[in-house]
Amino acid sequence: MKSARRLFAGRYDSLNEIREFIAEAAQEAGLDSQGVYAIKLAVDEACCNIIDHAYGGENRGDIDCQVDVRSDGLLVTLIDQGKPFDPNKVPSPQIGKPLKEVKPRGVGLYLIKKMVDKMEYRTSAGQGNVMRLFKHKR
Amino acid sequence: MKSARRLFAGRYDSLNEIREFIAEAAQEAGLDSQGVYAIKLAVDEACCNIIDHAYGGENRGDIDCQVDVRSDGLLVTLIDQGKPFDPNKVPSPQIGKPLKEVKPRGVGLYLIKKMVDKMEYRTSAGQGNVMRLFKHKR
Amino acid sequence: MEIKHSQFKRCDLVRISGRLDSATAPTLEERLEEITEAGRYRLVLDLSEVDFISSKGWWVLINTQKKCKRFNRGEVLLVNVQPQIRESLNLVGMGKYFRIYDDVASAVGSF
Amino acid sequence: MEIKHSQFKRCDLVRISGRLDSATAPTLEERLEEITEAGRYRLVLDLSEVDFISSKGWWVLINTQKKCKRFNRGEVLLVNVQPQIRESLNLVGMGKYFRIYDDVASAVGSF
Ligand SMILES: Nc1ncnc2c1ncn2[C@@H]1O[C@H](COP(=O)(O)OP(=O)(O)O)[C@@H](O)[C@H]1O
Ligand SMILES: Nc1ncnc2c1ncn2[C@@H]1O[C@H](COP(=O)(O)OP(=O)(O)O)[C@@H](O)[C@H]1O
Repeated sequence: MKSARRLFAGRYDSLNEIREFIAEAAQEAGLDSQGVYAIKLAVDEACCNIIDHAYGGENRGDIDCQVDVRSDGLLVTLIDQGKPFDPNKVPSPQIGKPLKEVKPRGVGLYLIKKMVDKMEYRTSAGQGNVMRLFKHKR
Repeated sequence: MKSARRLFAGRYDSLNEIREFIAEAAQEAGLDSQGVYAIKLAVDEACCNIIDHAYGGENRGDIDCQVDVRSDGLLVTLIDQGKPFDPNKVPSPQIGKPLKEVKPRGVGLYLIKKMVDKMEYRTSAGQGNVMRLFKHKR
Repeated sequence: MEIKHSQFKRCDLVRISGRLDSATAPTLEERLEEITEAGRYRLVLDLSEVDFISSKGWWVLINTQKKCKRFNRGEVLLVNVQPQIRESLNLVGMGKYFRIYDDVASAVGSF
Repeated sequence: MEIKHSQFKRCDLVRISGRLDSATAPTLEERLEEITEAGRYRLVLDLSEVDFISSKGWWVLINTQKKCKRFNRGEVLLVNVQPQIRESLNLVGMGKYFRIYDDVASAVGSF
């Protein structure tokens, strides 16, 4: 079972490389094209949140990205050294508002949860903030 | 050097078959795609004239079509048993008229002459009307 | 020959495929007459998939163009005329009766 | 990401290709602002060649849609949104903010 780990600079320019890194592992894990897109989108949104919220901007820290190809799917682990948060305290976005009232924020975390089969987040003094995303093979 | 001869019913439905018969020989004669299109168009217009003018309508007689693949191009011979005419007495179409004044006829023979390198027409009591069209290979 | 017709807000799109010769020209003529008789004179004819047009085919297009341009009520625009077809059209001086576009969207967007 | 813009009589066509993420969204935003600031609010966005859109990309489209629909002065129409992208859009309830067409000509023709 293959694992790989790479460190990416915490900036938007890295997102494409990160998605390619993820896509390759996802294919190896046997995900279909919908599955590959889903995990790419989830990881993109998660990394974007790390840059925007954990680090509070571009170029303030790295994103440590690990992929584990399992027999039943792909596990992605993202680690940052920025500000921690509590995903359970983030309110769900209000879906179905009239266009005029839509505010351009607040769907990232919701999308992540919808795109993967399992999302875990924990933070520890030694390790930093760790988000684990698992996408099942179909 | 390949030759082939086929008899087609003098009706519009035959035109597509005739063009295919010509195209095959034209390719064999080494004409490029422009040349193939040109000889197809010339033969189509000539056969259409045979139906419309020599026979005065569809299903009144056959079109005898012969192809001769030569080393320098393709020779097509079309024979009909209808009313003869004198191509030299057909006036050239007036090109460049304003749209309003354009009458929908009179370019067929002109197109034929422009599309091929040589056009000959003769008529004899025994043989019928014979049109020979030659398209040079480039 | 196949003919597909879509009616848009300000024009009609007719996508033609196959060959346009003495055998098929009457069918096209009928379809175009249906459109102009409904009072619609702004037509985009997509010829990308047309691989042969004889003079009988051109006459249908030219008669339609005359009808559409009358009283300045419209125009026939052609899209994607294959080079050999365009050449034969120009040879008999009929190219200048049509504006030719490279893509359907620009032609539709011009009305 | 590549962006091509054509201005038609009654609408503007913007063909986008590549990925629309946090890195490229600002570039698209700028181009669309140029168009709306010129007073043109009827936009057709051809997304056939777009293979990835993250929420940052959607926000650009949604903000543009808001701006265009204001005072009933226009609308953003999308063309050919790839199924996976469409799915993610529907998932967050944003699909309903856009009319999606299958081909550019129909979208342009609807204005
Ligand atoms: N990785 C993270 N680190 C710190 N805070 C985060 C992180 N991800 C999300 N958040 C917090 O959760 C909120 C909701 O995030 P999200 O749903 O992605 O929407 P948005 O990023 O558009 O605000 C953010 O505004 C932020 O406060
Ligand atoms: N094969 C033919 N047999 C008899 N008459 C012909 C033939 N081809 C042409 N003609 C005569 O020459 C005229 C011009 O022909 P053409 O240039 O093809 O235009 P159109 O067929 O549209 O009249 C015809 O109207 C007809 O009188």
